[in-house]
Amino acid sequence: MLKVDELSVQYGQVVAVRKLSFELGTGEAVAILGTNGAGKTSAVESIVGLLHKSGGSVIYGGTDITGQPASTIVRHGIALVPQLRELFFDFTVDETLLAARAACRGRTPVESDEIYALFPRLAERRRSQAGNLSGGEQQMLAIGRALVTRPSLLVLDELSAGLAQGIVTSVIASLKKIRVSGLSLVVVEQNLEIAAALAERCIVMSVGEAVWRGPVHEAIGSETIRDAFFH
Amino acid sequence: MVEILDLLLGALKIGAIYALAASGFVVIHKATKTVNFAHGAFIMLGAYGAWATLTLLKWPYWVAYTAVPIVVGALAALVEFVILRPLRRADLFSVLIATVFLGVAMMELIRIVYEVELLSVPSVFSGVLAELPGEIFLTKETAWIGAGAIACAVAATLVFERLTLGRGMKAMASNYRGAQLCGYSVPVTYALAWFFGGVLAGLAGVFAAPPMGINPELATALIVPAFVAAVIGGFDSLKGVIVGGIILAIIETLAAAYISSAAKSAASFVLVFLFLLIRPEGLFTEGTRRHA
Amino acid sequence: MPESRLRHGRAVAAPAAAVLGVAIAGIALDSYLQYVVGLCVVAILVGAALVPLVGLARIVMLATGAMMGIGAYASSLLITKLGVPFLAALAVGAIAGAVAGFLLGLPAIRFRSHHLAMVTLVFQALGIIVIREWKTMTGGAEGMRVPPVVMLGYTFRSDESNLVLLGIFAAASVLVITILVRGSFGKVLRAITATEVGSTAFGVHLGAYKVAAFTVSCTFLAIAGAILAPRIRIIDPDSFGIMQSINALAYPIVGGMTSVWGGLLGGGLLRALPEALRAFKDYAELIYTALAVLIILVLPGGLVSGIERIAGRVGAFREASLQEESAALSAHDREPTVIRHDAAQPVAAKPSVPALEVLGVSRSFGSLAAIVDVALTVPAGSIHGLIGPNGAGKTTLFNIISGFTEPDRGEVRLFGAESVGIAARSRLRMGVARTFQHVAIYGDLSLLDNVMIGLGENGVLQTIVGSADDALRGPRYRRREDLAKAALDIVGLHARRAERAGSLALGDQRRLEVARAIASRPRLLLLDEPASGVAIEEERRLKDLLHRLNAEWSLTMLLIEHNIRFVVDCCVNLSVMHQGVLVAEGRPDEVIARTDVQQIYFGKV
Amino acid sequence: MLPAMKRVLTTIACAVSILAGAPAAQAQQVQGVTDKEILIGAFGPITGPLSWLGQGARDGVQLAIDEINSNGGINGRRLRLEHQPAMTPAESLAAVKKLNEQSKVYLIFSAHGSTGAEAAADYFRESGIPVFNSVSVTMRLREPFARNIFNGTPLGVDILNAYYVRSALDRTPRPKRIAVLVGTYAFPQAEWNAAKPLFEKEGVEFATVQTYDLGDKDYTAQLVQIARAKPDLIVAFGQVQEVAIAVKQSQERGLAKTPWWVGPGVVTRAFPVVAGSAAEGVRSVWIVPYYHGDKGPMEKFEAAWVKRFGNPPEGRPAYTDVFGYGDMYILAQAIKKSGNDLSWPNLIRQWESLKGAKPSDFGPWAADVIFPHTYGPTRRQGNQQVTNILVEGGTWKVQPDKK
Repeated sequence: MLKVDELSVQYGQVVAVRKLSFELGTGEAVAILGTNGAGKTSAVESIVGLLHKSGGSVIYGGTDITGQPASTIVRHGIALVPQLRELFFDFTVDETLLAARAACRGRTPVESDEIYALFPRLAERRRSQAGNLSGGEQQMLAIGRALVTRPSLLVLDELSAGLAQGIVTSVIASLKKIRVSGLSLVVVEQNLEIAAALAERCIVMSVGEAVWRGPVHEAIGSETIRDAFFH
Repeated sequence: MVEILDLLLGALKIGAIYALAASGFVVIHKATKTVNFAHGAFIMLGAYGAWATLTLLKWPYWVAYTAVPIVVGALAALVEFVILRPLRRADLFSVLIATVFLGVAMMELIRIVYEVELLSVPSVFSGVLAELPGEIFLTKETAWIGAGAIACAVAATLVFERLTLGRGMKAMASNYRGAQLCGYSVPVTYALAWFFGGVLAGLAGVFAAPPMGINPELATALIVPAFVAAVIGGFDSLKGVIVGGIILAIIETLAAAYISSAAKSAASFVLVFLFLLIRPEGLFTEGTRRHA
Repeated sequence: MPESRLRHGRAVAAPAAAVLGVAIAGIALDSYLQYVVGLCVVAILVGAALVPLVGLARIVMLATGAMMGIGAYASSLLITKLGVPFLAALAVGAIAGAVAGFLLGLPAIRFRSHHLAMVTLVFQALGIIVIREWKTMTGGAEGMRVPPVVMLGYTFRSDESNLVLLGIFAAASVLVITILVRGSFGKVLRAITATEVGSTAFGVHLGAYKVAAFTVSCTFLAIAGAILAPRIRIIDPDSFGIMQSINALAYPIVGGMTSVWGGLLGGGLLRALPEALRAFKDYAELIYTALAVLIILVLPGGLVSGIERIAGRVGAFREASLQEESAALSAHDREPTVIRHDAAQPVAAKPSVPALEVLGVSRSFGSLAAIVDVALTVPAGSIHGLIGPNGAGKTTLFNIISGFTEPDRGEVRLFGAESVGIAARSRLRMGVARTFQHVAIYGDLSLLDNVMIGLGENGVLQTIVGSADDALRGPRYRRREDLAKAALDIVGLHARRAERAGSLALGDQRRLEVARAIASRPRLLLLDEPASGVAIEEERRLKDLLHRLNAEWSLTMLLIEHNIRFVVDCCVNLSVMHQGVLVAEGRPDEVIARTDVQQIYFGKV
Repeated sequence: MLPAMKRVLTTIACAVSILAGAPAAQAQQVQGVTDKEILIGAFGPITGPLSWLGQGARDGVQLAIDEINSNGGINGRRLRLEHQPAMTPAESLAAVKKLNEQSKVYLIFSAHGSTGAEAAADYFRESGIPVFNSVSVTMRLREPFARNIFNGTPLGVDILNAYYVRSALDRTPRPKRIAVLVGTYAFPQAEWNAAKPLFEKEGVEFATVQTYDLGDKDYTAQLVQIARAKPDLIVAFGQVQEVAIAVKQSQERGLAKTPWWVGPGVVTRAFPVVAGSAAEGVRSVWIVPYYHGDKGPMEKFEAAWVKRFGNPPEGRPAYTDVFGYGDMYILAQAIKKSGNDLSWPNLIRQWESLKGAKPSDFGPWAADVIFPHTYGPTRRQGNQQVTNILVEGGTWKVQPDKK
């Protein structure tokens, strides 16, 4: 359902992503691995339209969404949980979830209560401003905000960054719950454990290029990965 | 005492207009981070619109109050879409100067069409609503403008803060990447914000026309107070700006009454400076920004 | 090299010469045009005067009118009421402007963007009110008459004489402005606009420079007012009102903000335009404003950029680089020369005293504890690495050491001296220099200028005084130039020294940052992800560079990296951070072999 | 850098020469005069806040010139008007220089108010070109005496203010305590500074003096202060833009019963419209014999105006149209009397010889909308008459001046 073909992203002279191609079927989950500066974030942000693509094409559900702005792409059912969360700090949790409904043209949005059922911690803080939430709660809100749009593909960028192990595991648990509804995932990670928990296949990136593809569990043993990580 | 009350009544009428003028100014700044120096000109257009509908076309007042703001709003959206959007890629300075010159251009355009020193339209309601002790007259005009303009400003606040229509602008103001991820398109939201701000400007113009008279200088007469009110209330706070507008009018009036008209403008500017020093974020702060 | 000195001499003199030229050319015209050209010359001066403040310091100045008013009224009153000779009165007017500018500048330390603009607007309004209300002195709103200029017994009545007078004073002022803009003062202002942290790290006091920019610009605005007054014969508050200020703000924006030429062009043309549009009668004003908007629309960089585009030229200093271009191409890829010993005298750091001691430092932001009770010691002469996944707290620790963040608790000793509480801009003097994770170079400046700012010596008075020397390639400049060249030589960018830093590839930019950091011969070098995002071969060059610096200067380094292999190859010692705490320390290969470290990356496997 | 510099130099030079046009330096006996035509220069504000003032004067003059030309011109010569826009003092000086030195006009018709005209005053004196001031009341065009500067319908503040005081106090019972409302900008300040001593000489007591700024929209504070002072009369100096609103607001501030006297700057159509019922009975002075819409000459003039310029925009023709029209005919007579010796000295001599000149003296078609003008060797003030005027039934009505 998602077909990324020779995607390239460039800032000035710096090539962040070079000719990245991969496909993803309905209900599948793929992890994009690599250290900082490997180009993972640039890749996914250009896929969802936040970054300008300097080359390649992205087809989703049969429609070519290359070059469309993020606001349009999210309506096609691709939702991003960005690395820096990009929350509205002056919005309450409730407001934030309501705000995301704008992305559901034609689809019925997921009700806030369902999100709260998924993340009970958010329910407790529903009246407080996003800016005052803890790191973990902010991450849950970011995921919740993405889920409201009833996406068919959810992109998670650095889910684990700066979060305590406990929170990460609970978040992963909730994510696994919703996977069953046939939701596809793209998981951008440094941490193989988390990648393994959420995805079957993985793409390892290094300096903007895909250097290894295969099942995550194989990746964990592999030398290539060590190199990719330890360069 | 009686005198103070009388002064406050007068200040209320003007303050309400300031508040409405400033709220449009703030909406535009909040959502698009543009300081719109042409806002006064939009208000002026609203006032001339009122004159055109009431005196030229002889249409009833409610038309002026509904049609004119929409037209001005559309114009504002057009300006954003055609002129400012391309400029934004350049830099903040160009946009700022562009709005300044746009304002002057609109004033000149009007001046070419109407060569009279001053136009006027009758008040919606004339006569005295109530005579208070000590020969103080609460005219219907004062009541209508005081109540009406503030009501509109408050309504605007609610639209912006509560309704879906406003939520996009508010989200865009808060985090434009996040807003896009929620399906809000940047150009559309910006144009919408300018439309909304323009509608408020038009309304302010229609309200201001009867008591203030109509001439191009109305633009300059209202942009400065709008700016000052915005500083007092907090550049991004709609509630704040309403209070700010009224406070400003009160201070001006008292200063003019008990010192001199020179003190009137001086007082308002000193007020600005004090606020910048003591409370640069304005009366109300919106959103505690923290980066985790 | 005298040839280049001559060239720079010309470049500095050109704008002033142009102004004088316009004035002289004006003499050939009839009296009306002489008068108009006179007004244009003043506008030209105003435009140029605003370049440091609006163009370089990026401040929305709305008090231009009031500042000119201060100059005009101060000088005119001295002449009419006290019979002070013109030159003296002019000087006092200028000083009045400088003082007013200084005072108006003080808030700039605290306020930014439209708040600062508002402050200038307040100043403008109050200034006019004072002039208007102080009737006994200023004649209030009815204005005051100004006698023609008298100098050395000669009265400047005719339009020719006035034009020459205006031309001379304007040219002289423009000359000074050009020197400041092209000299070290202007360069630092550009540096600040490019990156505030990147400037602070090299001893730039941001506030001081903003105040200085106000003072400089307002001095010349006052001069403009003072020479304008006797020309228009009657000065009234309206002539210095807010509209005047707004129009003036448009001068540098329409002309082109960052070069004196922009100010000149914008001022001259915008002032001439209304006269040229007289034919349009009632529509003149409308057309004028419309044209202004149009220019802003089609020429974002202002007229200057437009002209440059047409002429296929690219900015003043890059012209200078053309000569070196050929050399650059050949020399570009050659390996950097070995560090000459005369270039570097190894710093004798007492080996007993560690270069860096971090003792029990903690820091949290809101509810998030960024680093918790971190202790770390880097012996002099060592290269110490610090790794850890995102959000581990590396950058926080780094900022605490370099003085950009205050710790909540704990001590940081640099070469034995307690450093907590010492401003970041003073760290360079303690022998500590840094690079930045997101390259913080001064994109608009040449590589050479980048490194020269890296030398420190960026006190605001220093640079103002040094500007002439700098703009004219004087001895001080050449001394600093040699040091900077040496540093560029070390990183292998010497041949490209004249190019625009912003035009470099990322890898080169990172090496430029190193050059800038080592130019002042620091004892401790803090490197924040120097290898992130750079290609493999760049990475190798960088690694060799660090090793050589360490070996030959015994330069101590603290190195944050994600690129683990790079760190492992570089470092003597390696620490690992995770969720704000130091979890491991030791010899690099041993450290990364540890399972607990690997788990941080791979999770439990 | 040098080539760049040259380019900039030439650019600026071009700009300058463009706005120069080609300086027409063809010498002749008298500048601006050919056998066919006489070139008349005029300057005044036609954009900006004072545009209504300058446009009026310009169109009034144009109307008169058209009438004169369509009736054969003056001694066979047609008149041509060149008007230069000018707002600020700087622009005014530029405008008159352009007229005299570039366009080489025969004389200058000054259609600008206080500071504008003042800025040009010195230049008028130095250059010696004949000047006819048809708008400004400033003394700087009147003192010191200059042979070449004539003043038409508007009187100098010196004479005018004597009338002000008389007109203001001319009611029974005679006001003793007056409140003053005066603008802080140039023109009302000039009026007030001149009137103040005269009021004091009349033994009037100032109950309170309130000021306002140009373009103020709210007068609550001033009016409350005035109400507190309980004056017998309120005297207001300024423009209709401000005073009209002040008068309107005075009612709600409990000043409904206190009479107003306003400076002539307020006497425009807009005043009764804006101030509404509050305008009734407000008095002022007026320096032409009729008001807009009056029967007789004014009707004739306004018909001609509409015929020439089409349906007038709100508020036109304004009083400056009337001044310009009437004064242009006075000027025409001076030129006519000069016959074929149009040298400046002769023109000035002939001009001085005008006695009781009315527009209709030039041609029966002209409308006598102004008072007769009389000049003399030492007299440069053509009009000497003033009348009272007051608002009645929603419009201004001229009152015969009862001396």
